[in-house]
Amino acid sequence: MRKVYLDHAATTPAHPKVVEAMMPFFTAKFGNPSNLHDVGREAKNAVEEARSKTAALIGSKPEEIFFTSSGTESNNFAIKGLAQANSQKGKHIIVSQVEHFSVLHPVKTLEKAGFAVTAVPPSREGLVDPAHISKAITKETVLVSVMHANNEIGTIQPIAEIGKITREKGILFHTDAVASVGWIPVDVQALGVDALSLSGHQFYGPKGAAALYVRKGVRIKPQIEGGVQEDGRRGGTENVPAIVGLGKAAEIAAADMGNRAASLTPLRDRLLAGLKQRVPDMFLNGHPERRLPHNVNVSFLYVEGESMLLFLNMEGIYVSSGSACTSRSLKSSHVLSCIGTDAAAANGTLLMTLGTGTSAEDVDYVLEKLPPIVERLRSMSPLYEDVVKSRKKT
Amino acid sequence: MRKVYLDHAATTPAHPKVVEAMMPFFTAKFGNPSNLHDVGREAKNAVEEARSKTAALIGSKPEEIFFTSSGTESNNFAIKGLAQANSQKGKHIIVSQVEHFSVLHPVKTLEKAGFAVTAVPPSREGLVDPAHISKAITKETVLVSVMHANNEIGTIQPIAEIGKITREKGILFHTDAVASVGWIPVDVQALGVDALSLSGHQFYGPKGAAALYVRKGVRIKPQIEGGVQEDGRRGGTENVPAIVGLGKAAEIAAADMGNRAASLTPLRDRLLAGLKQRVPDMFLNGHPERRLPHNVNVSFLYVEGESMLLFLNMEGIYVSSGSACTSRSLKSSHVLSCIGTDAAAANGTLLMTLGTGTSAEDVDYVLEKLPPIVERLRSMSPLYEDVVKSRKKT
Amino acid sequence: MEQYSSKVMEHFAHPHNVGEIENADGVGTVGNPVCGDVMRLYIKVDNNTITDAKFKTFGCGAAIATSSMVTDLVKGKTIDDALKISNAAVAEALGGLPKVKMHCSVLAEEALKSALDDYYKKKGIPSPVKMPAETGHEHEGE
Amino acid sequence: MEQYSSKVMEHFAHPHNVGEIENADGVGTVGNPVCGDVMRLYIKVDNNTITDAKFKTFGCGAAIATSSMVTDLVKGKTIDDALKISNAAVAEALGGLPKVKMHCSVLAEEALKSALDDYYKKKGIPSPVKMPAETGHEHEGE
Ligand SMILES: Cc1ncc(COP(=O)(O)O)c(C=O)c1O
Ligand SMILES: Cc1ncc(COP(=O)(O)O)c(C=O)c1O
Repeated sequence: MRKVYLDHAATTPAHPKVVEAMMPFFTAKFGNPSNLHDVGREAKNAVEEARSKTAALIGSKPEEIFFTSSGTESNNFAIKGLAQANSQKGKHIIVSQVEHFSVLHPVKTLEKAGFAVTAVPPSREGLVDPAHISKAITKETVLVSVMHANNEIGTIQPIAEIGKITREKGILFHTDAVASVGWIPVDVQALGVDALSLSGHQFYGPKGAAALYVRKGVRIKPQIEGGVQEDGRRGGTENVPAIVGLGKAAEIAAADMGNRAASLTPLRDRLLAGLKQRVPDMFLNGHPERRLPHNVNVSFLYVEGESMLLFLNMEGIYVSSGSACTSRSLKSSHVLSCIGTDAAAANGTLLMTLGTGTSAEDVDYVLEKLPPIVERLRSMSPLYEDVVKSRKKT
Repeated sequence: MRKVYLDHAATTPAHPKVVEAMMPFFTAKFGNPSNLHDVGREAKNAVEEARSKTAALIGSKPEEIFFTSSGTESNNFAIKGLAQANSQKGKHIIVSQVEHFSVLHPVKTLEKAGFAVTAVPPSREGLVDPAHISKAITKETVLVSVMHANNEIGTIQPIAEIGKITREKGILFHTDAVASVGWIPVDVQALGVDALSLSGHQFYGPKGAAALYVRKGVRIKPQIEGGVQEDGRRGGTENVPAIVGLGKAAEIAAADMGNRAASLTPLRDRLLAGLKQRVPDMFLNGHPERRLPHNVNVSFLYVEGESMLLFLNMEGIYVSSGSACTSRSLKSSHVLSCIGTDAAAANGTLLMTLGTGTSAEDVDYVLEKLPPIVERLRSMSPLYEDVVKSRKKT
Repeated sequence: MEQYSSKVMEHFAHPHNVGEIENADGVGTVGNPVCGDVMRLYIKVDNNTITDAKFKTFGCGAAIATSSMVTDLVKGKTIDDALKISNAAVAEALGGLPKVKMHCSVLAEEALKSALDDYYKKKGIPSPVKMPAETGHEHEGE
Repeated sequence: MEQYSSKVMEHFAHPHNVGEIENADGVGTVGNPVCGDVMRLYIKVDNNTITDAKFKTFGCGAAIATSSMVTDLVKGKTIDDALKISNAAVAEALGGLPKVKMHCSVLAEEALKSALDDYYKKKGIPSPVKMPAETGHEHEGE
C-alpha cells in the first residue's frame, strides 16, 4: 500500500544527511562542550559551527542564536524571558489570538504575575492587522508577539509591517517562526524582529534541537538556570548531536529554499482544487494566497475530523485533524474558532501538510481515497440526514 | 597514543545499543507522539516503553516519570515547579550548600520572589547531616532538596534518613540524583523522595533526554507551558529518539548495576592509592568511603588545575579541573569552598571520573603520566619555590 | 490518549446497524455538533421486545463504535432489559475505551434511553426512563 | 571560552625562560593563589639593558604562556623600553588571548613592572614605575 505522510506541520523526518552529520556525536565525538580538553573542544567546535549555520538561515549573527530543546521552549523563553528582563519598561504585552499555546500559556502565566495583556483578533483569513497592533500599544507596552505563519491555517502574517511599528516605538517584538523557518525565506533584519523562535524537527532537522534568536543587546532572563552554557542564557548540557543536526538542516534548507516553495505550491493547489472538485460542502481555512506553500486546511461539513483521520490512516494516509500540536485534545482548535469557523464545521477539519518528498502521485492518491471516506461518513451522519431531508422539502 | 577519558561525570558516550535503539526514530519512525495516526502511534508507543524502562531503574511507576531535556531542566522544573504549586503550604525552602547550580540558581530566583531559603552546610567530607535538616525545618517549610551524590567530590548523602524526616513532617523532598543514577542503585521508595532528577548522558544515554520523577499525587507547576505532552506537565514535541535512548540506557544500567560498582571501586582505589604513593602534598576531597565508585577528586598543592589538565590532554588523558559542569568558569568550585578546602589548593584540583570502559592499564597510564606533570609544574611554581626554601631553612 | 482497542477499531471500521428505520417505534437524538458528537438511534419494538435498531452518528471513532455496539446489544432484548444497559456495559463490550473517550459510551446510553423514552411517549405510556447525568466532556490540554 | 591560539599552546607546552636567577637585579611577584595565578619574574640588568629574564608561575595555560612571552620580549631591551611593554603587546605577540584570559596578560605586565620597580629600589633610584590598574578577574558564569 502507498504511504502518504501529509503531517509535516506536526513533524518531519530528519534528512538523511542530518542523521549522517549527527552520528559521530553519539559515540566517537561524545564530549561535553564545557570541557577544556580535546574531547570537549571537538564538541564545542561542532556546536559553534551549527550556530553559524543556523544564524545564516535567518540572517542573524551566530552569537544571537541560543539553542533550546523545542519550539515550545523557545517560545516560553522568549515570552517570559523578555517580559521579565524588561518589565521596568512596562507591564503590557500584545499578542494575536491565533498564537500557538506555547506563546499563549506563558502570556497567561505573566498575566497572573501582574502583566496586562491585549490579544488582537485576526481577520476571517487569519491575518493580524498591523493597525490593530498599533492601536493596542500603550506607554506600558514592553513586548509584542505575533507568529510568522500559523501552523494550522497556514496564514503568513505581515511581520515586517508590525516590525516597523514596534521599532519606531522602541518596543520588543518576538515572532514565533516555528511553522515557517525552512519553508519560506525568513530574515530577522527584513522582518525587524528582536527575537524569533525556530524548531529543527519542523524542517527536516532532529527533534530535541530548536533555537531562539535574540538580537544583540536585548536583555532576556534565563528560564533554565544554573549553567554557563549558551552564554549563561540557557543552562543544561548541550544536546550536541541534535544541535549539529539542526545546523545541517539549516544549511540544507538555505540551499534548497528557492526550490521548496516553487515545488510545493503547485502540489498544494492541486490537492485543494482536486478536493473542491470532488467534495461538496467543503471550504478552505486561512488565507487563499498569503499561506504556507505546503499547507492545506479544509473543513468538511457534517463529518467529524477524527473519524476521517482514522479512515485515511487505514489507507496509509497520515494527516491531522484540527490543530497539529494538540490533536490529542478534544477541544477543537482555538485558531479556527478565532477566525470564526463554525464550531460544528471546525470539528470536521483536516490539516494536510505536504513535504519535500510529496509527489503528484501522492496527491492523486489522496484525491482518490478521501472523497469516498467523506461520502461514507456523511451517509452515517445524522447532521447530513437532516440537511438532505430539509433540502428535499424545499 | 593511548586515549584515557576520565571525565564521565561531565558526560558519557552513548552505549552502542543505545544508538542502535535510537536510529529508527530519526527517519523510518519519525512520528510526533501527539498524532493519532500510525506514524504518531509508533512514536508514542516507543516513548511509553522508554518511560516504563526509566521508571523500572528507579522503582517508580511509569506515569510518575516526566521527560525533560537535561538534568539542569529537571532540577529547575523540580525546584520552581514544586515550590510554586505548593506555596499555599509555606514559603520556606531548605537545600544543602553543595547542590548543583541548577538547584541553587532556581532557589535564588524563588528567594527574589519572596521565598525564604536555608542552605545547610556540609561536613568537611561533604556530608549533609540529617539533624541539620531537621533543625532547619519550620512551619513554613514546603520543600527540601538535597542531592543524592555530589558530582564533584562524589560524596553520597544520607537521603533515606532525610526522607524519613520530611515524610514525617509532610514536607516535599526532592533529590538531584543526576550524578548517581546509573552508577549506584537508586530507588525512590527506599529513599522516600517525592521528586528525583536524572539525566541520560550521565550514564551512557544520549544528551537531550533526562527525567524528573514526581510522586503520584504531588502537584507541580509546569515550567515549559503550552503543550499537552507529558500529561500537560512539560510542553514541547518529545525528543523521541533521545527518550528511546534514555530508556535503553536505563535498561542496560539496571541489568549491569551489580557489576558497575564492583568493577569500578577497585579501579578508583588503585588510581587514588597510586597517586598517593607517587605524589607528595596531595589530598582527596570528599568522603573516603561514602563516595561514588568512579569518582577521584584530588587537590595537588602548589600547582594549578587547568595547566595540569592541558598537559594531561597532550598525553591523551581527559579530565576536569574543579567542577565538572563549570570548568569554563574561572571561579573555583563552590563545593570545594563549602567543604573548607583551602582556596589555593582548590585551584589545584583534578576531577577524574572513571567509566565502564576504563581498564587497569588506563589507570596505570595515568599513574605514569600525571606525577611528572605535577613535578614539572611544581618546578615552575613560585609557591613551591617558597615552600622548598622555607623547608630548607628549618 | 490511550489507544483504541481492536474491538473498537473493528466496530469503527465496519459498524453494524448503520442507517435509518422508516416509521421507527422510537427515535432518540443526543449530543451536540459543537462538542463533536451527535448520535441518533432508531428502534423497532414488537411485543415489548426490540426487534431492530439502527443508528446514525456524527463523531469520532469511539462515537461510531459505541453506536454500533449499543445497537448490537439492544437487539432482541425486552425494553425493560434494554433500559438496564449502562454506558459501562457498552464500553466493556468494546474491550474498554480510552479515558478521554468514556463520554462516548455515555452518549450511547443516552441515545438508547432517549429512543426508549420516545417509544413510551409515542405509546402514551408514562416514561420510566431516567436520563443519565450529563457528565460533560473532559477537555484535555488547554 | 574561546580556544587558545597555537602560539599560546606552544609557549605553554614549551615555556621559555623558566627558572630563577640567582642574585637577580630585580624580582617581582604578583597575583594571588586564591585567584589562581601567581607570577614571579627575575631580571638581570647590565648597562641599563635587560640581559636575562626568568620566571616562575603558578597558573593556567595563559598565565604560563604570557610569562614565557613577556620574558622573551624583555630580553635585550633597555629598561626604558621594557617599561613600555603593555599587556596588549604580550597578548598580541601570543596571537591573542581568550577574553576571559586577558587578565593573565595584565598579570604579566604587572610582574615585569614589579621586577623593574624592585630593580630601581635596589639601585636606590626613585622608581618611575606606574603599576597598571588592577582589572580584576572577569568571573564567568556564576
Ligand atoms: C549533580 C548534577 N546535577 C545536575 C547536572 C546537570 O545535568 P545536565 O548536564 O544534564 O544538564 C549535573 C551535570 O553534570 C550534575 O552533575
Ligand atoms: C507555530 C508553532 N509554534 C510552536 C510550536 C511548538 O514547537 P515544538 O513542537 O518544537 O515544541 C509549533 C509546533 O508545531 C508550532 O507549529
